[in-house]
Amino acid sequence: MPAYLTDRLLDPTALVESVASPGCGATSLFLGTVRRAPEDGDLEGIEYSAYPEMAEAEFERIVAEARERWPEACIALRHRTGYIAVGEASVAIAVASPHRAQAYDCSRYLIEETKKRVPIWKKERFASGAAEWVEPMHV
Amino acid sequence: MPAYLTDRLLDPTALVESVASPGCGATSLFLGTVRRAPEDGDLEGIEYSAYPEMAEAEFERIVAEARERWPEACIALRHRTGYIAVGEASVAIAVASPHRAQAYDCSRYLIEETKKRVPIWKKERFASGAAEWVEPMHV
Amino acid sequence: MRVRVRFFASYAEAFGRQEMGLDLEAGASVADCVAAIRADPAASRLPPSPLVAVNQRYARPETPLAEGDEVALIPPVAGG
Amino acid sequence: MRVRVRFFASYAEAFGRQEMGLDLEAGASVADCVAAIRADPAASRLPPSPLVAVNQRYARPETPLAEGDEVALIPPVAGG
Repeated sequence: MPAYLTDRLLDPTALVESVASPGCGATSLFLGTVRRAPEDGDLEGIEYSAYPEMAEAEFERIVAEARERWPEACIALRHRTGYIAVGEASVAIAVASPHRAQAYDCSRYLIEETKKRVPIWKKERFASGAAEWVEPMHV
Repeated sequence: MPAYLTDRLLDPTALVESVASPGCGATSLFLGTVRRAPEDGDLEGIEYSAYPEMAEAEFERIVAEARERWPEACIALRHRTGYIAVGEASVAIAVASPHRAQAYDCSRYLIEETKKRVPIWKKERFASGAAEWVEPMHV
Repeated sequence: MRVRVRFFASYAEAFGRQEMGLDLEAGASVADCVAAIRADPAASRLPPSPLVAVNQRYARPETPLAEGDEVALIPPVAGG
Repeated sequence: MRVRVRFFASYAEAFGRQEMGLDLEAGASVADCVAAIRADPAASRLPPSPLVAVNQRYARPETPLAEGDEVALIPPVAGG
């Protein structure tokens, strides 16, 4: 399966290897990591939850769209759920293709659509014990 | 040093970790790998050679330009020299930044400029024993 | 007809549950289903037009429902 | 004045060497240096306007040279 949810650590090298083939000269790996900006105070990590059946169905639809636009791309997409500490990756997208423009563009498409459409939610966890749902503005 | 030549295997995970920081939520890793297209016949690998002093000076200039355009980006760039077999990476570029647009755009800039400007050359090696310089069209 | 309604994330917290069964008139639409859900006082937490998925796919308010459908109220997504 | 000329990749093969010293008149430019290199029969391998670097930086034909400069003839680059 090219795209799924997981509760395990994401492994960049394994993901890159999973899409490699002799005909592909370019691989793009994107990692989204839990970030603590200066305004985030004592943020320690984020709890990710999902609507798993729909998230995986939506991943399949997004990957199918990407394959239609970039038929030569090999795609692997993983999204973690559960608690993820600052600095750890929540999402990893590897795309290999014969030439680099396809790899960059396809990777960008996959992350943009994932963020827009896949039913996954974040709850920020602070050292103080406070917890807050992340409510994006693009509702 | 953010950018240099090496004769060692490129390690995606190590490179990604080298640019990580808590304030960065996005990491883009680009790998250029030696590719065998159907028209390449019995290509086994490519011998990379460089003008090392100038290649590293040019890398420094390219990285300085990228930092001016994307001041928040953390950059690591490695280019292998010597013999590289089909499927192995010849170049790896890791960029971490607070947000993903910077990481993608900065990575793309670095690979495009590297290919245009850095004095590195390729000689294709075939199973037959034949060897051929790669002469790009953009002379 | 009966549908299964699912709540997630902040909506699950607001409603104090993750799912419920709901009886609707034959031919009811997604909008009718949302209107029925609004009978619950916890529904004040819902935006004017919440995102809805039917059987794991985003659906429009006018989409007709069928017996046994899974209707999910989707809070603003924040993956990645 | 004397400059050091370096050849790489296909040019090094064509010239059968990786470098040579070259005596030029004071005030000579990159173009003058390339013209002097063309005295070598191997120079038929060079394109009409080869890329040249002076002291590890790309230089234009009119760039003036100085004693001890490192002038490199750069074949079409193919990195990445």
